[in-house]
Amino acid sequence: MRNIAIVGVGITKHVSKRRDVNIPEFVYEAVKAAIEDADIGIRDIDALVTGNMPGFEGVNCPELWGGGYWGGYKKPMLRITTGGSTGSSVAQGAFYLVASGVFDTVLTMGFEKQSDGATTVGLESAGMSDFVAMRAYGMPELDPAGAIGMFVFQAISYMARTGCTIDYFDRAAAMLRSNAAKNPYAHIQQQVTAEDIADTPMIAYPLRFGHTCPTSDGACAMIVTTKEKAQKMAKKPAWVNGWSSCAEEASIAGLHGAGSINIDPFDQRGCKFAATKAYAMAGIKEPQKEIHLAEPYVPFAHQLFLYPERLLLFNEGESFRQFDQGVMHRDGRLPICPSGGVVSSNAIGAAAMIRIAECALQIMGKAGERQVTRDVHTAVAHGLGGQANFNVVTVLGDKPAGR
Amino acid sequence: MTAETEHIQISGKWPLTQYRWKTGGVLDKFVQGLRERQIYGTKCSGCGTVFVPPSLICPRCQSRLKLERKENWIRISDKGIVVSYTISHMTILGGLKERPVRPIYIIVKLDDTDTSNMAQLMQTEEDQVHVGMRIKVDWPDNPKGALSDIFYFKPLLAP
Amino acid sequence: MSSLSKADVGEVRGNRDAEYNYSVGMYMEKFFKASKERKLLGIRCPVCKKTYVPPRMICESCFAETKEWTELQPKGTVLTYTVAHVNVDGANGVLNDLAKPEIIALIKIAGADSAIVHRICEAKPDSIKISAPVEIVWAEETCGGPSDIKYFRPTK
Amino acid sequence: MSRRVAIVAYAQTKHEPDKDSTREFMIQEVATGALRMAGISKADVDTVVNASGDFLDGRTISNMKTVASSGAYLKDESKVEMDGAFAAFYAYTRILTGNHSVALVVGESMASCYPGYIPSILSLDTSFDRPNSFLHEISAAALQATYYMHKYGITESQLAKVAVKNLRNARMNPFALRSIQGISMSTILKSRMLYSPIRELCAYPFTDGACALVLAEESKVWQLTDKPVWIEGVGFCHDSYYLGERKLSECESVALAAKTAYKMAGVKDPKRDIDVFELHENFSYQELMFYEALGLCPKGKGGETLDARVTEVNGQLPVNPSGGALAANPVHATGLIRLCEVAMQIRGESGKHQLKKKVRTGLAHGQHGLCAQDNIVFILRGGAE
Repeated sequence: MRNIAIVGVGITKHVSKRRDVNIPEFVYEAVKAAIEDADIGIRDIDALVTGNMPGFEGVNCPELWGGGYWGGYKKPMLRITTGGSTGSSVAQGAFYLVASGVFDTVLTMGFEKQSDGATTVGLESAGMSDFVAMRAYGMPELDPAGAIGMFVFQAISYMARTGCTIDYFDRAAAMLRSNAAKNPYAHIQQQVTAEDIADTPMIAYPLRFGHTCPTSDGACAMIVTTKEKAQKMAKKPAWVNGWSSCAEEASIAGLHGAGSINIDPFDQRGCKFAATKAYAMAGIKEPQKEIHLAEPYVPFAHQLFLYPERLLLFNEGESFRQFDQGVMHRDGRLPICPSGGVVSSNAIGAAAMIRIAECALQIMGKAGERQVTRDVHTAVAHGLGGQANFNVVTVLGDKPAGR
Repeated sequence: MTAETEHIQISGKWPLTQYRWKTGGVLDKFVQGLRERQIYGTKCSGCGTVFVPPSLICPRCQSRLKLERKENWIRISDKGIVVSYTISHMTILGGLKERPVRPIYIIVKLDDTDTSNMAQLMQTEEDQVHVGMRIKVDWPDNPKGALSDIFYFKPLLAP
Repeated sequence: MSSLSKADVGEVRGNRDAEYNYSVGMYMEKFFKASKERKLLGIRCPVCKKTYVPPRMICESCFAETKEWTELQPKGTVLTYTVAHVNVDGANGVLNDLAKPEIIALIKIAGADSAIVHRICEAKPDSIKISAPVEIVWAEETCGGPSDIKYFRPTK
Repeated sequence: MSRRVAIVAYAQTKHEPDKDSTREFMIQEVATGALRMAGISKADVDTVVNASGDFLDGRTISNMKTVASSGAYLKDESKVEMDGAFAAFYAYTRILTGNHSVALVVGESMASCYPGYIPSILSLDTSFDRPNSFLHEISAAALQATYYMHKYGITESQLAKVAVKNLRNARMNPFALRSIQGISMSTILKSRMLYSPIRELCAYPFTDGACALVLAEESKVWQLTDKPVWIEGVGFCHDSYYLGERKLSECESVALAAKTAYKMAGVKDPKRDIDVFELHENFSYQELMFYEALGLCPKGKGGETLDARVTEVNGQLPVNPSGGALAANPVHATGLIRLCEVAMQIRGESGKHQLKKKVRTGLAHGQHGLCAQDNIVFILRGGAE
């Protein structure tokens, strides 16, 4: 296993509609930015790994049409897709391709151009086959309000199991949105207070509009390479020292209406499994002490507390109690989502890769206005996909792990 | 080419109505039982996991449930607990709008099963519903033998 | 071992199509604005000087952004062709027999280095040969979209 | 790469036009079948790589609900939305890093459940090719076939002869979908003309089917099989979407993929060093172009190579003894089936379509996209060492 590092990152400004570009042109913007950030030429790229959730744009395998726009002409190109966690699964594809020794330098990109499709169409088609199967057996019409319908149960369970209350979600969303205000790539960039969030209409108790993510057009690209090349390319590469992912049964509704053994999407055992393996691979024994920054996948405010605990950074039920002491803020001991997180910008295929890219930028000291106060030697990124049943964890550091 | 946006766009569609899915039809037997208010779970003889509604494949053993064997159809009580819930304020079908009546959707786990699924809780005030609440199927007067027979639950007063 | 009896297959069908509105991008918008005026636009790569039609942002082989627009003659030559005896039903993807065979060709546009796939009419199927000269027949009413090019026909 | 990886077990379904089964049953059948051949179970698998497609399954996240059937529950799982051979490559790299020792790769699709050629039409450029609706899998292939035949004088009967060879071979392959009695040139030449020069029997059949492979790291291999099939070389490549940009008379991305695979595997002369070829020919003309791209004959000599009976089952360079994609083409599984068929030949387990000659090294090829736009080539080698 070879040491690998991220040496270049490109992220587009997330917006609700980029009607001035088609899909290949849009993703090219992130690719161009990543290549310039790594200061390399396209000839230095040995392979591409790409992915998105095509149901949202209505173009099957868009890299067949767009690959040439992204530097893939006459190069090896791999396509990986795993739902919301696609961006992180694509990135891990790049990590495997370089760490295995098959390729030296890989360009990887995740994206979604949701404005080309109706916003809920991708989500609807995720459950359509189960929904029509259950309807065939007399299941009543059901409208759990899209993705929120699944994650809202996490929020209720978290409140019941830990004593957390809804005002913490308001404060979490206010912190994340205010972080996003300093992030030039974020979709929603307004400095807001918890009171502003509390005033937004309730969609499904306990989640308000202010607690939920937008649907964005966004793309992210990264350059991953070997130790030898990374040290030539970047002053301070972001070393990718550990990664793993874990699949569980889809929560709430199994196949064609079957009962699911993923009884409560609050448990997220898969996240704990993946985190444990990723930390072990990175040589991290006590994540609560050794991790300095985290970018969990937080499309909904309550997840700012749930996932850091599932990433073993806090004991269960303790993360929200430490929130008021500012532990998770940009100037805190363990900044969480200094980028503003998925609740501020959500282009499905890019979101989970951006978590990794943001950790890399913080480690490289290239996060500009949103660079956190403390020194960041190690960081953990997390992607979530499917019906809360794919957890993908990546551990980065400012030094290569001992191999 | 719509005029209201200054950019040209071309419409297209993903004809999902042209897709079929083969389900294996396991719910046939399940819904027949509901007509007599009988809930049957399917058991994996490998690891003992009981699925309600029935599953055909056990994720723990990666095995097909042996549903030709009677002993793998387990009679399940109609009592259970609220694993989690939500009070739905808005609907998104046909555009986001406030609901006149707020349904309580729940994740329900029936006693002696190892799975959960979604349902709706009736006859309960918004401040009454809580995690762990004991509930019971609110059977219709004459069940039709359909999933709607066990979609509605009500509080279980006597334990 | 895995087969079911016909009755147990339990088929269900999708209940709604997913609708999309694809943004075509600035390059194709300029192309369509020109085709509305019955003009054919291509764009040239500054590195290898290849001219692409329809125009696109990137020259794949050079990985360079194309820059120089150029108006092209609405004609070209048949690079290759096929005689279609069936077509694909756009709704359900099944092959339907055609009453009369149609000609589909890959047409290299004069003055350009790329080719477009389009239909050839006003020609008997067996009369079409590779490298035959053809010209664009514009739609009676152009609207600034793909239908502006109605078809190609052999140049007299 | 010091570490070596081998195929230790495999399984295929019987490929059919409209299987009385479900997608999940097919996955479960081939996955557990392959594990059983290796004498192991789900507990021994470190990682699962699925190959399936959202636009074939009609479901966003087509692997979300195949966790149970593919044995990915509480495992490190991922999905490659390309032909299964690309998924096998990804599983191979996962093992090479040392993170995983045993990988399960499963590829499947059910053509009886998706609307024919629509999924490939939905991959086209949305501003010109798709609204014009002239371009799709068959018309694109027909345009390339016409160009190739014109340039090198390849005849329609040579295209038909490829189909005769492969569909006769398919008679000996119990997994094949097409198993046509008394195949002859006239059977092919009488089949329905779709887009000239492509006739129905010279194009792949819509198929329900699945295939699974178990890959293992060298230290684990000998506990799982006594006939390992080593992955000695692999290369893959993406070509331009625009037909006008491609050299239409050649398959450049096949040649580039093969060059990498040959270099890795130490293949100097493919005509001498490789004993069997399983190619993913969606259309019969493609097989002739693949002969040339793989270096089995000079450019334009694909037809002559076929006429010289070199690629027959008893020829010097047997191609597709299984019948190839013309015999069965479950998208996402077909490339895995090619790997599986080469492994079977090397292990001497191909039954009625086992080659008479000793097979030690084989080439397996997979394609993805219009007109073999993306291609992957594997070199597999048996052997005790």
